[in-house]
Amino acid sequence: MTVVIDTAVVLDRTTPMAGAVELVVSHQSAAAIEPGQFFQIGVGAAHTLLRRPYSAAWSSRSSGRVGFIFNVVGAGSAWLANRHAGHELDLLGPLGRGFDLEGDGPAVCIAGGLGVAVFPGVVEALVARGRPVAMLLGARTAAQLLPEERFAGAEVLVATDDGSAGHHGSVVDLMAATTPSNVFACGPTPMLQALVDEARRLEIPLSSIQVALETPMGCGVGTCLGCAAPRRGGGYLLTCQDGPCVRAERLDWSRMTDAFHG
Amino acid sequence: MTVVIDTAVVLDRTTPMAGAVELVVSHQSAAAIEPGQFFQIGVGAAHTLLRRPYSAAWSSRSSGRVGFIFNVVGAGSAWLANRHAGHELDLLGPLGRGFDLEGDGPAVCIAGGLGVAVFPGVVEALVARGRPVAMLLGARTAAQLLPEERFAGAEVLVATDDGSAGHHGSVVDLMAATTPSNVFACGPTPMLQALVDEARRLEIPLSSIQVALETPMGCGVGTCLGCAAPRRGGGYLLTCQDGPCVRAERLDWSRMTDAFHG
Amino acid sequence: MPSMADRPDLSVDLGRGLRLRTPVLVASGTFGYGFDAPSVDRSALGAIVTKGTTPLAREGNAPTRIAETPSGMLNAIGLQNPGVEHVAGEYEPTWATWDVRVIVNVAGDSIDDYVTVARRLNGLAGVAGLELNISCPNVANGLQFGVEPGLAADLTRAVRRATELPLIVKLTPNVTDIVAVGKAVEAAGADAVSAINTYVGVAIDVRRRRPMLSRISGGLSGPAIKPLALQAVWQLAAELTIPVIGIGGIRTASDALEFLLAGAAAVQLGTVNYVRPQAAREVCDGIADYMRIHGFQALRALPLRPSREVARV
Amino acid sequence: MPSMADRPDLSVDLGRGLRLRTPVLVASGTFGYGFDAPSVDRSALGAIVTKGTTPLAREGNAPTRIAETPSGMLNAIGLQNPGVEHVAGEYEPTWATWDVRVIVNVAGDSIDDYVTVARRLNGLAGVAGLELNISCPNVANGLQFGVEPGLAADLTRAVRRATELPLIVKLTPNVTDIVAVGKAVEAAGADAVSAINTYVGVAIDVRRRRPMLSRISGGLSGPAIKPLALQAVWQLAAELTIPVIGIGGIRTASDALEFLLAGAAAVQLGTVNYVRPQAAREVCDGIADYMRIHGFQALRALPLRPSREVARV
Ligand SMILES: Cc1cc2nc3c(=O)[nH]c(=O)nc-3n(C[C@H](O)[C@H](O)[C@H](O)COP(=O)(O)OP(=O)(O)OC[C@H]3O[C@@H](n4cnc5c(N)ncnc54)[C@H](O)[C@@H]3O)c2cc1C
Ligand SMILES: Cc1cc2nc3c(=O)[nH]c(=O)nc-3n(C[C@H](O)[C@H](O)[C@H](O)COP(=O)(O)OP(=O)(O)OC[C@H]3O[C@@H](n4cnc5c(N)ncnc54)[C@H](O)[C@@H]3O)c2cc1C
Ligand SMILES: Cc1cc2nc3c(=O)[nH]c(=O)nc-3n(C[C@H](O)[C@H](O)[C@H](O)COP(=O)(O)O)c2cc1C
Ligand SMILES: Cc1cc2nc3c(=O)[nH]c(=O)nc-3n(C[C@H](O)[C@H](O)[C@H](O)COP(=O)(O)O)c2cc1C
Ligand code: FES
Ligand code: FES
Repeated sequence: MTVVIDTAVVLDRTTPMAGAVELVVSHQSAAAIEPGQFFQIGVGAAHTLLRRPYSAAWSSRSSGRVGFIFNVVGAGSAWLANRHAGHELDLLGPLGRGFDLEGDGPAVCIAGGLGVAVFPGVVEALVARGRPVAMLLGARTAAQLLPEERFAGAEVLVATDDGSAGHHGSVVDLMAATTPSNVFACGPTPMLQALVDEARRLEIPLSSIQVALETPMGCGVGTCLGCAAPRRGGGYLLTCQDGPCVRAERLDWSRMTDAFHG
Repeated sequence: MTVVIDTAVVLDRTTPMAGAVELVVSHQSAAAIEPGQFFQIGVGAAHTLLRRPYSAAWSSRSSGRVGFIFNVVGAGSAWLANRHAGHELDLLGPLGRGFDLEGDGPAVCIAGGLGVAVFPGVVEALVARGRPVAMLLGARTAAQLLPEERFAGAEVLVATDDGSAGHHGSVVDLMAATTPSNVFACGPTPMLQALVDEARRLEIPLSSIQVALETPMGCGVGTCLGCAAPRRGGGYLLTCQDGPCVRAERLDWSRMTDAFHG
Repeated sequence: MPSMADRPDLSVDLGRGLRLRTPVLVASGTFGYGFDAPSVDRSALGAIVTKGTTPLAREGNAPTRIAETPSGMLNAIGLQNPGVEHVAGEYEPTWATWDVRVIVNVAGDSIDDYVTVARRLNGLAGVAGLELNISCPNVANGLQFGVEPGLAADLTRAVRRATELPLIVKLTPNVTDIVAVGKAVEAAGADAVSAINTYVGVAIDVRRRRPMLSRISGGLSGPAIKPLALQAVWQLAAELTIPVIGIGGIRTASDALEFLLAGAAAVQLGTVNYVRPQAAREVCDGIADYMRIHGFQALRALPLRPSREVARV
Repeated sequence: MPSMADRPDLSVDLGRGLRLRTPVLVASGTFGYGFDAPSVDRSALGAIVTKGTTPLAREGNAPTRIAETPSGMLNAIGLQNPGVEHVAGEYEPTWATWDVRVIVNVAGDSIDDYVTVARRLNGLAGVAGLELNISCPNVANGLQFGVEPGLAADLTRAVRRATELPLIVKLTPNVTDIVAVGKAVEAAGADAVSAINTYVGVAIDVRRRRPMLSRISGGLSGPAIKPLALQAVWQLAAELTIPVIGIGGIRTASDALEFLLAGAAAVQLGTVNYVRPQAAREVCDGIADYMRIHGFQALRALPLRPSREVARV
């Protein structure tokens, strides 16, 4: 895979759900993106330096378009949220390893909060492979749920912290109702940790679970060694190179730290 | 004079002459601005820190509007040039001393390059006082001249480095054709230096010449002491407090350094 | 705006009776003598630290004196100031009428210079304390007072003898071991240290092929240096028992809280005063909000590590 | 694109036969071992400096290893590297086939560590030179090799004896007097010095109330440190006779030219490689354009002050 550094033109800016922004750009490598890969996006905000990593929410081979879904947490995302149609984005990517979509039988996708950003493309690809797909969505409240239509062909189950929609509680609780042959997960590290615990309880093998990791990133290409994640058996994986999508069994969950949440 | 820190809304963005941008904002202190005063404008460009000083090109008591005319020389002005109608500007000002417009008899305004930015308001005020005004404009080439209409009521004389309009040469050469009782000058320091030499030759007393200085500025309000200009008789004036508009006789032209040009 | 009712206690004691209403001070050289700064609400200010003051008036350096760098600025002002007589005669009487306290920053080329200024200001109602800028070169031996623990201690001891005023020694970061200097001035009688002063830097004007500053090098300040200043404060707070005042690159309440969590008893805002004169008010309110949200009653609860003093209790 | 015809001579001689086609190198830790960086045009690179290499493989520090700061970043990677055997066995043979030269950055906890790596790489065709990272703490005495001139000289002398390879000593800026260290390693046989490595800094996660980095402090790099690095290069270039390689915060050709005008013989780009992988090419072209515009035939004409070497002629 050759990494492309390129400017992409913003075609559309929308609000896919409460508190989130979706940017649609046209990009030369749209066709080459694997679901779960990410881009390092240049931001021009005052006092910032590094690019910001964002998953491709979806990409279209035919239209050459890529979508990014994000929320504003700091200076970089605030700057991004101010891009509008016609503006240019500085993209480095696609980067890292996407999800391994091989296999058959029911696939369960589980997203916590903005972790949902990676799934429109994942679900589309799984459905295209003719696999039965369940999309488990967790959010603080109903308004922050990405609409069901974004997951055509999948059965969507919902959980909210405040009970305003679906199950009142953690999205991980919804796992018990599923019988997955593969699980694809993305969300805050504590939620992934909870998923792994629940999987052990439900005797779902960790080898069948793939998680999309989030760590701070310097380069996104394997040169800074800043994105280490604890490897099972010792040492570290590089989230940007060995991931972001890795099998849960490859990680040492007892050493898993969380740079961002909780 | 109380300094106001306020956000002003950009009402209009135009190109008054080749390579320049004019931003029109509505500002609460528009009515309080003296011709020659400046504002410290906040810029959000990556890796920048300080505000950027810009003269009020003109201001309107009735409409509460202020105009700024500038060109792009670096990150801050490039950021400013990207402001459009509806955007907000962070303004600190009005700051410093404007020109002393008292006196009667013919007034000569002389501008080199972007130094012209300060004169629309100055000329308007002088004309309003019923004084005969000559506006001497110097630019590299004809396209970079601010149009005559911007100086209603004044006689406009022009000089260009390439001879594409008016006198072929320095705007300072045009002084010989005038008999000013006051001179108001703004432009690159080398041009001001040349003006002072020419005035001595023409026996125009330096007491009758006011120059608008440009130095690097930290604060714009007298606290950083970064904007020193050599005072006649020793020591320094503060451009932001004692200026930017000062009488040529108050400066030690032999110690005058130029942070920006040549 | 938070209601006064549930406002946490923001007062801080820097020793020898120097009790401030808030931990947010404005740094020397960035607020003049308190007269020129834009008229913003000053009730947030714990104190104003003045421009560096010498026995006699100084003209300062020839231009160019400042240059912007990435998220920072270089300055080589050259201690332009009106001299201690003018300060004592013209400014002090007005300060005495203000409700915000004024700390005079002291500079010089010799121990005598510092002692002269300290003596002249001793006992004046308008002066709440002294801050010694020991980044100045000692003309006697060329070295900066601040880079040599022995020199720094001698200077502190001499000034200590010359005044009853609270004494803050402002450390320079341009050293291998700032803690050694901090310990030396603590032992020599400093009531508090402030850290840090600027880092020596250079900028070159590529177009004109010469250094940007007339003096070639200058002091770097602004957000760029914040992580370096935090390193200094983190180390000093662990090793000293006197209060450490954190300085360097503070723009926001979050920046100030980084210093307070690192162990600073108070903070000073410098360069940000040029950019956002209202910063002190915002930082002060932001600290109060943070304390309320996390349920902290007093500032002394903020440091991530208990201070030596507390530890000894 | 400038035509080759009027392209000025960008080649630079760093001593002991280390002649590079351009003065633009990529800095250790920001380009891996040359295999991972995005595939951009490398013809602009004078050399690739590898990640710090130790005798045995190292896992590196626990996360979190990096944090962004204003116009900068902190890192505490912990010298994660595969060890010199892997480098010599797996990487070197490929390097030998590249047209861009590779300089191996060497690290360790003892003089023996450095000597072991230097011996192992001596005489390998794919290795063009060594750069000693003397910012590492010496486990024997806790101090960094780089903060003590004597220690730095001992280390340099020992490695000098162990290899015929060109030897660059990379200085740490976390010292009172970097020139003293530079002179010491020059006298001990260094062919060149590179300045600077990162500045020690801290960042605090206010929301989670803990340091951002697992190791608390890390090394500051990026545009924020440029003026500090220029100060170091300005001083070193005036006092040393061996070439000085400028490092610190370079983003653009103008930044690189600041270092060359300050007296650097060459420059290294670090953090910018993460942000703009194409930077080296742009910097190289920008330097060529500048030389053409100002009529400079060779790099040695750029410094604002003649180097000691030239001066002595
Ligand atoms: C591989 C990868 C893919 C990602 N994909 C997406 C995506 O599709 N949509 C999306 O909204 N976000 C995504 N993120 C997270 C996103 O990169 C960060 O939210 C963003 O970098 C924050 O930048 P900022 O300047 O706005 O905030 P900063 O100023 O950098 O940080 C502000 C606050 O946000 C926290 N923060 C920083 N990075 C993260 C993070 N990775 N996760 C959670 N909190 C963080 C910081 O700790 C701090 O408290 C992804 C991250 C990675 C590593
Ligand atoms: C009191 C005052 C009033 C001013 N009014 C105007 C105005 O009405 N219109 C206008 O276009 N400019 C005006 N200027 C100049 C303007 O402030 C600068 O051009 C601007 O700050 C440059 O910012 P930057 O970030 O774009 O460039 P920087 O990145 O700061 O600098 C880029 C290049 O521009 C040069 N430069 C920086 N400041 C100046 C300066 N003051 N004059 C000339 N070159 C400079 C630098 O040396 C550098 O080579 C004024 C300056 C002062 C002090
Ligand atoms: C223009 C300028 C002038 C300064 N003058 C002094 C001074 O006279 N005495 C002193 O101790 N510090 C002086 N300082 C240093 C500041 O007080 C402060 O220590 C430094 O700027 C770091 O804080 P900051 O990053 O918030 O600006 C000055 C700083 C600047 C920018
Ligand atoms: C993530 C990271 C890892 C680094 N690793 C090394 C290293 O192993 N050895 C070394 O000598 N310098 C190392 N450095 C320092 C750089 O080589 C360079 O000296 C420093 O980053 C300053 O340059 P810059 O501001 O252009 O990044 C590292 C820097 C970064 C950011
Ligand atoms: S982000 Fe740099 S190695 Fe992964
Ligand atoms: S710009 Fe700060 S004193 Fe004039």
